[in-house]
Amino acid sequence: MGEIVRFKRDVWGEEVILGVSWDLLYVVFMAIVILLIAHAIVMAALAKKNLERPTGEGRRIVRHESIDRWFHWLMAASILVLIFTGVAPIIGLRIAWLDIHWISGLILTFLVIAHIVRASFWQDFKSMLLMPKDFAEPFDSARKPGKYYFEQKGMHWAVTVVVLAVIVTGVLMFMQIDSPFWERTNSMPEDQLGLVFLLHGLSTLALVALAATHIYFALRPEKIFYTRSMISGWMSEDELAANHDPAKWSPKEAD
Amino acid sequence: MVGLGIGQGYHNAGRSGMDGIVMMGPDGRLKVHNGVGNLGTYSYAAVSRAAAEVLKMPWDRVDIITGRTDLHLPITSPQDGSNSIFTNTRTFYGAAQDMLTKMKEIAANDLGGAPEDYDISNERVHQIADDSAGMTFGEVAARGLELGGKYTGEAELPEELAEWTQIAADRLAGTGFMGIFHDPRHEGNPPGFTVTCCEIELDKETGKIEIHDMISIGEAGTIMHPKGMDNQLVGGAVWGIGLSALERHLYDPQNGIPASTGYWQSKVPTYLDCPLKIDTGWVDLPDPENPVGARGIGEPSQGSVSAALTAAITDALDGHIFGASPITTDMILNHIAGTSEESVPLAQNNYRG
Amino acid sequence: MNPKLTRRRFIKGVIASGAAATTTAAWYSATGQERPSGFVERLVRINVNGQVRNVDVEPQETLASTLRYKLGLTGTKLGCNRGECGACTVLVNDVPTYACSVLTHSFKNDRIETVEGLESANGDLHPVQQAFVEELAPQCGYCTPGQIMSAVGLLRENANPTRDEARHALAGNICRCGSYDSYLDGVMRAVELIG
Amino acid sequence: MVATSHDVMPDIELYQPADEATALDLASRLGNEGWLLGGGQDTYGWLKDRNKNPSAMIELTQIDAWKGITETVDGIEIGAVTTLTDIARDPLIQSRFGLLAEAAGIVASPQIRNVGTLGGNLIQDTRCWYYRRGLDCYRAGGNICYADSPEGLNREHALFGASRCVAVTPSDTAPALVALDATMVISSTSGQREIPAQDFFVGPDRDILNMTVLNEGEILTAVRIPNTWANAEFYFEKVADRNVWDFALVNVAAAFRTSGENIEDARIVCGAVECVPRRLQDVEAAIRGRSRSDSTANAVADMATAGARPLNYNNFKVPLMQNLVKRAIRG
Repeated sequence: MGEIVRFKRDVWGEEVILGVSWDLLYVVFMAIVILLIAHAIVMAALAKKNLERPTGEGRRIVRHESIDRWFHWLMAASILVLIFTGVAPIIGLRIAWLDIHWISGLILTFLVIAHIVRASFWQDFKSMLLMPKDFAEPFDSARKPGKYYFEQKGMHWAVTVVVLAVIVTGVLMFMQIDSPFWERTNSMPEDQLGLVFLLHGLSTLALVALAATHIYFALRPEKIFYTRSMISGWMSEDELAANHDPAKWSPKEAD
Repeated sequence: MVGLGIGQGYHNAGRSGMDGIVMMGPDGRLKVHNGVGNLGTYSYAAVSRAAAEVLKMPWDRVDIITGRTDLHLPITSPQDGSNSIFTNTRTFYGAAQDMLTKMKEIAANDLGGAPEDYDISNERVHQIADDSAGMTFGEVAARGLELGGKYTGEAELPEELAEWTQIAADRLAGTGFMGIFHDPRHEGNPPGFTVTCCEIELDKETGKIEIHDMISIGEAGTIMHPKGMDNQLVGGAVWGIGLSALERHLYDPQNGIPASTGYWQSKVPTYLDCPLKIDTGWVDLPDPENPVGARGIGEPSQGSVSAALTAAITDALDGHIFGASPITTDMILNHIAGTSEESVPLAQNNYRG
Repeated sequence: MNPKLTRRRFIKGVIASGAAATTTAAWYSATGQERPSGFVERLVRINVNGQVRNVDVEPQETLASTLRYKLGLTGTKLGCNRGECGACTVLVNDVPTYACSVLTHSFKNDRIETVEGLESANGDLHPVQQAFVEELAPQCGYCTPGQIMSAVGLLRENANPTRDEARHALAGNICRCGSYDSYLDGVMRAVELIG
Repeated sequence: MVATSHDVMPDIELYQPADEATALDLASRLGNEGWLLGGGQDTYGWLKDRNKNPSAMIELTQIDAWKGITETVDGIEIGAVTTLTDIARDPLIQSRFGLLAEAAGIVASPQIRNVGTLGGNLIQDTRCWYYRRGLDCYRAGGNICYADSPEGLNREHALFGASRCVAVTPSDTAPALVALDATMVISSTSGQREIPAQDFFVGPDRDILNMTVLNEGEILTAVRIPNTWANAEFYFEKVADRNVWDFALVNVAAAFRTSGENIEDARIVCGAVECVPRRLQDVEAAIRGRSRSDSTANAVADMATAGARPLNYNNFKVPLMQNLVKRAIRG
């Protein structure tokens, strides 16, 4: 494994940060793949035969409103596009990626801001809050969560932090290139710019890991009904009863 | 578009206060101890010529002692500022005059009469009345060596000799018949002038200029070395072309780093940027301040060519004056297109940027 | 003062003895090692001015370096060392070439000529050299060897060039003294001298 | 890094493969550590300045198979290590593809043309002076462009296709080959591929580190020119500061097929206005069926530079490019 941070010389020959070493991209990618495969093997080994899964039949209740699903998938799409267009030149794919990248970045920024505003004032913000008592949840099989269980909340907040970091650094980087809105000014000193690149790179690495993990869990057989609920909006009462505590979350019935 | 331009160049072209030494041995050859460097202008030879003229010596009987300080050279002016010819012909003329005076003294002493009764010709000192009564230069030099004293530099050196010349004279003392001279400071400022006329063709579509015709005439007193004079005028012309049309000297205003490094950015004119032939000429009018009438001509040519070329570009563009040089393709095209691009940062030879 | 012990001769002597020492040392280090195919051997024979010379040439060495510092042929000048001035021009198989911007190893089978090789055996200058002297073409003289080599290259290819053809052939040589006119006069005079 | 000028070459290995297989093997084995050497006229400056630091050079000029000009069934093939002088003076190229002869004959200086190769001229790196200085800009793998900023000296830079980097193609032969619809033959240990000249060059939007599609281990071995444009009416002009050495401020290479008075078909390509040779397809389409005259030229002048985004100091390239295109059309 090489270095983590790459350095360069600025105009005056001073060493400044250039950005993250993209060797780490392969490291992170391999590490997450190994972890997830390991998880899959362990889960398969632990799995009890003929385990009754909650059925998707019966009455349906609403888990995600349509607008929330749109938000989710648009954000997912823009993040995947951002990851792909950002990573493509690093792994040697010759595509004109930059315009797609910053346009996706602007879309993501807009969506995230809208989501924050909506979640803060119109949605049940508390349902996503990670409380100290939630930390006991994974160790106590008797405790059932409200709308989101501990890992989901954890994932959400990890993604929140990383996406916000990516957005803030991305916007700063965007200001350094020519765009339809302004001409670039080279106004940021090179050492600060390098730091921005470094943070953007590090959060990209984290985002790659989180996205892979998120997709993996979304596809796990015992969790796939959550994915279905993110597509069609509903989950069954059976599924609700098996995984959630109705006292903490009482969704309305689906139409 | 054809453009015509006339430019004038001036530079003060001469100093004083330097020293000259000439030596002669029994072989009768004149040795000019000469500290003038050779930048390719051949002025070390041209200024030595003044001594030869005074003594009416054929040029192939003259040795120029030059190139190394351990050859005991007198102080001479640095070879800059168009001054070599004026400054150093004065010193070598003076040194040769000193030698001539001493020759006549020796002849008068040995052959009778007064020094004024003697003249020189064909490397002999002889009586004006009877030119068979005389001595060859070699004999005079040999006699001078016998006599010693002021004739060989062992006594009666001129006052105010520079320390450097003193050392050279000390080392040379007694080794030959010596003529030595200190040039007093003179008043005034001898000028070197050139005038250049040129005709260019300016391509309004590409902003390129082509010099069809260029003639530079110099006024530098008596011309000592016609080929050297020609080289000065032509060489200056190439510099002038660079100054007016090509050589931008830039710093990157963003970072302060020099931006004209390497010949690919510091654009010295090439064969194909200069006219096929640059014509030259000179007035050849003796200068009263100088014993052989000569003045320097190094710098003026750059100025006149640069001015003439700039004027020709202005003429081709119906009188537009850029106020900055060099006037490069981009400036010409922007002017024609009416683009208001700030040209100053890219043309910093004007000392404004 | 011994006229034979001039400064130039002294420098050349130093260069020659240094070259001899490094050559001997390198003979042992450069031989007997296994190298992938296509790898160059350091000890080469090159044909310079009609003489075949054994030289120890580093793989990355430019022809100008070899000529000047290994063979003592300092007539080939280094100006910019970037192929932007022409002072280092030599002839390779009669073709003018920037010696600063080619590798010696590229020319193991070629005929290299420098300004030192132009003089005839009896000491007569080459017509181009003679013409340049007569026209007093050089000023400071630094670019002159390159100008001469370009002119010689031209005259071997075209014995009767026009002034304009000469100008184009010499175009790859800069003269900061601005002696272009005199050099062209020199080339035209050389044409006459060769007759 | 601020360039430190050195007079001597760095310590670096040299390979002189004598045949194609060895060369391709070396290129693939050395990858980015190996520097492919044609005439080397754009190489040694980089190396002496320590601004590019490969560990070995692979000299391709000893390989006879990649040298020379041969007539093929439907055109000619030029080996990539043929010198520019050979191309400029070749009777076949002069008579049939005078455009290329003219372009090759105006590159740099006579001595550089005597040694420099066609392949080298095509894949030489850009002349952006910040980049050449060895600064770690985008093109050198950094995260900043010094040329495109309010105070950057960008007189020689791009009008079109800028994407972070604003460098332009420095080649004179590249526009000519695009105009002649040439094909680039690229070899590697895994075989040979052919790429149209037009697609051979890539802009910074697709690859900011390289100017061509050549991958690690690949060698441009030949250029094939089909007879499509043989003996057409050609126009080439290069405008540079000096008439020797300097790189084009703008150059134009054009080929016209006329019948009677009218243009049947045309290809017009400009260099030094974009990172790749810029083909003016709109102009080509617009002049079809019209005469090679002032009026045609004037009618399409604006079209030639449509979409240009001049930087601070290269506004002059807009009229210059228009004028050169007009001249090409006027003939």
